[in-house]
Amino acid sequence: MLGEGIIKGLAETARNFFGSYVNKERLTTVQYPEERLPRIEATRDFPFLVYDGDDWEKGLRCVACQICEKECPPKCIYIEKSKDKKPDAVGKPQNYPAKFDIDVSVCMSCQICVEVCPFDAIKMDVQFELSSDDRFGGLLLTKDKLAKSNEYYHEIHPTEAAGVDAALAEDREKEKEKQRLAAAAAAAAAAAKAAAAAAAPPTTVAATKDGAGSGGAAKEEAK
Amino acid sequence: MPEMIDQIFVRLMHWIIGYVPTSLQPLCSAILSAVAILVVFATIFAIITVLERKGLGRMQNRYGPNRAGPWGLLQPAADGIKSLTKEDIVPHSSDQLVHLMAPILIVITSFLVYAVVPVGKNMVMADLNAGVLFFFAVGSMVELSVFMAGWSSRSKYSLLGAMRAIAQMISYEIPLVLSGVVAIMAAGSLSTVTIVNMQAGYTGIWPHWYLFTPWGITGYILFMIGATAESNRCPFDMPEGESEIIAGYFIEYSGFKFALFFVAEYLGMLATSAMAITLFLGGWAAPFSFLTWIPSWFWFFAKLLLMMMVFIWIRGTLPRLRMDQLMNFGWKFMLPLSLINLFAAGLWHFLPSGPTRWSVDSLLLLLSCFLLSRGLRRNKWFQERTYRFAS
Amino acid sequence: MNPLSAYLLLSAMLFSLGLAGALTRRNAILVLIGIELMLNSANLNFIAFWRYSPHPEALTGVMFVIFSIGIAAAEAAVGLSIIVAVYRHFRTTDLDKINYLKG
Amino acid sequence: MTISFLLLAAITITGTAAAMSLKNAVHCILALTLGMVGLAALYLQLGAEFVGLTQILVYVGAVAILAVFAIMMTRSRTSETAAGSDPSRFSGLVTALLLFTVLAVAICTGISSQTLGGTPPEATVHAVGVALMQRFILPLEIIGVLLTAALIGAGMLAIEEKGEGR
Repeated sequence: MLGEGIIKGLAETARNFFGSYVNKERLTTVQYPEERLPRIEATRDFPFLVYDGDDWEKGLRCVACQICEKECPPKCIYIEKSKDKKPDAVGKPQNYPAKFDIDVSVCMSCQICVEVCPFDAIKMDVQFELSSDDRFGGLLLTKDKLAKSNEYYHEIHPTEAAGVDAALAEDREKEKEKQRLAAAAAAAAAAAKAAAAAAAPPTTVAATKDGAGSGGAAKEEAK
Repeated sequence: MPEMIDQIFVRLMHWIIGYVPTSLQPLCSAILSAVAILVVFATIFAIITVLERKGLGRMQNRYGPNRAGPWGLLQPAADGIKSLTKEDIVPHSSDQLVHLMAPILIVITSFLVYAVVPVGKNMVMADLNAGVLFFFAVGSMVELSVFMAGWSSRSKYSLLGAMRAIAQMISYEIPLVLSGVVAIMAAGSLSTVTIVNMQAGYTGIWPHWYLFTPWGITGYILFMIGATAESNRCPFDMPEGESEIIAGYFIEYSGFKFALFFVAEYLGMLATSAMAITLFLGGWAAPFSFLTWIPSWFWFFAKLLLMMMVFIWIRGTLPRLRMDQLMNFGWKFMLPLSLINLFAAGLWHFLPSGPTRWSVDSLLLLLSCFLLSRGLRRNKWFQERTYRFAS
Repeated sequence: MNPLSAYLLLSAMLFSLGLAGALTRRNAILVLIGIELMLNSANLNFIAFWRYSPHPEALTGVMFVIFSIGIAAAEAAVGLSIIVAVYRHFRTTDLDKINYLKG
Repeated sequence: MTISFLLLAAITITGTAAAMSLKNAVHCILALTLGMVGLAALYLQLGAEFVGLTQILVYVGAVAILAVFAIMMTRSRTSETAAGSDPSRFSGLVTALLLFTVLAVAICTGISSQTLGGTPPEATVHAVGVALMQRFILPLEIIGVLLTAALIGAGMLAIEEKGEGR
């Protein structure tokens, strides 16, 4: 019969219409600014810079290697490398970003910068309410706006942050181990050289052969 | 006392006109009625837009607009302010004069048709001798302004939309007029007021509306389908199909001109509904004899609002038609059925009153409806789809 | 000048305009429109004569105009479809270029 | 010769003159509708209500739309040069002008300036209907047959024949 399907459809919409007044569970709308959906842990958009400790200028993990700048598909990251070096978390002198800007009006939240960062310095944020009156300045996030503490990172992505911290700790452990070894080797070389110098001055060749791996200081001494 | 409330607006106008000299009275009366029509129908338009958005929202299990004012009732005011303050962009290569004239003309014609619509007892701006003809004649000018809008924009989308709109409008205007003719035949007059008066009176509590006859209900349904197509409403909103030709003929319009097209669309819908009320639903008459103490204008606007609800309901339900479906339905179902309906109305007039003419008319219309719908269904030339790469 | 001759003058002007258009335009559609215009000027004459005739209640002028409008509508429909058919053959509606039978 | 007559005559003449002289064909059709609306208003002024409204319905609602469709389908954007450039054009204009002069002279001299028609006659829809169904029933039927034939004929002419489409 002609119109049968139309009547079925009309009944369905009428049921929805009246049902939405009777049964509040039908309305899945969330009245956004007043109520919000609970955020799931995997939420991510625009990147931010992680720092350790309390002082964001000292604790930035970023060493201005500029890999993220090169990899960024829409080219929204702008980095200026510093001229001088500062000691990083483990005390090793590193460059730091004199300038680190992200234009979030260009950023497409692809997370490639996070993937490529060898220092776990840049991570994805959950902040999305970035609308601003200022079309250019308001959407250009500078270093001070980007820097957020490791505690904040733990807060927004706990599982991921724990993993990152563990990996970093392991790396630092290795680094320290390496430094310790290097220091020990240097000490050993220095000791050996001192011993050699004391014992027999012409056997420098043998001494240099011994101390080949123990750093340039010994070599220079040997020369 | 009910008489007094019923005629309150008429008396008010007579009272105002009493203060102007006699020579200016017809002019003054016309201006007053025009202003009243402008204000009342523009207000109804505003109410309908917010009702429509809220109703559609509820049908889709969401809230609809609820931010501007209490329950979002000030939404039309906010929309109006927004469209007034927006920049008015005229395309560089457009035909400037025609581009400007189109929205003005479409709104003027949309308002002009209300001149012959009786909104209550003694409440019609001009009781023309050929009122219904005036309605359809002025209504046909809308097509031309649609074409002007689409053509002058110099855009492919708008031209396509305009062509679709005109093709649809002239195809559905014929069944629209023909299905309205049955009421004219029964009333023996083209004057809207006479048609309403012919439907006055009650048998028991039931009114003598043309709706309550076999040809009347058929004519009413055909008229409403035609009206939906004429005003480019869902499911006949192909001329402005957002997903294919963006917004059809008014795509190149912005700001207030765009709003004027929007106003005109709704006013056209209201006007054809008002005409359907006049022709088939007894105009301002109360639906039951014991309700006649409620003023006549209330009944008119109540019926109008009810019909708008039905329009919204249908929009919330039906998907958009395809061009060939639209044309097939218009020419192969609506047109023959409205012609048969004319015949049925004539038969009704000549058969003796009683169950005979009821059964003969109903049988004739049901049978033809059934056969025509069979004819529509037979025309399915689609084959079963095969998916070559996704088995 | 009495009102009747004013209407007749207007009608004569419309007729001349239609004739000028039909004779000078090249586009077949506009020539057809010119012919429609001439028909309409005749209609105006009928109505004017009916209005100022001694026996307007006979309605002859009005009837004539109604039939004339009907014929004009039929003419426009057939004429325009002929133009479309011709266009499909010649790829133009310029009457000066549709001259295959020219000697 | 009232002001309303002069105004409507001016509208009609402007519309039709523009329809016959503008370059763009679509502008011509739009101007024509203006002229037709003016003409319909003149009919209304003369008391022929039914005819005036039918005029709008047929010319604005149907003929103008048909013509516009024909223009869109034929894409007639050929170089329509200004009228009067070549001899045939010039002769056409002269013919029309001569005709108008003859008609105007005939009208001005032929009709005596007697006062005509006091009260406007009533051509109510009812009277028109009665006349159509009684005195003019045969022409009405013939018009009906003619319109049906024209409908079918126009359809047949405009349908693209199979194999013809390019």
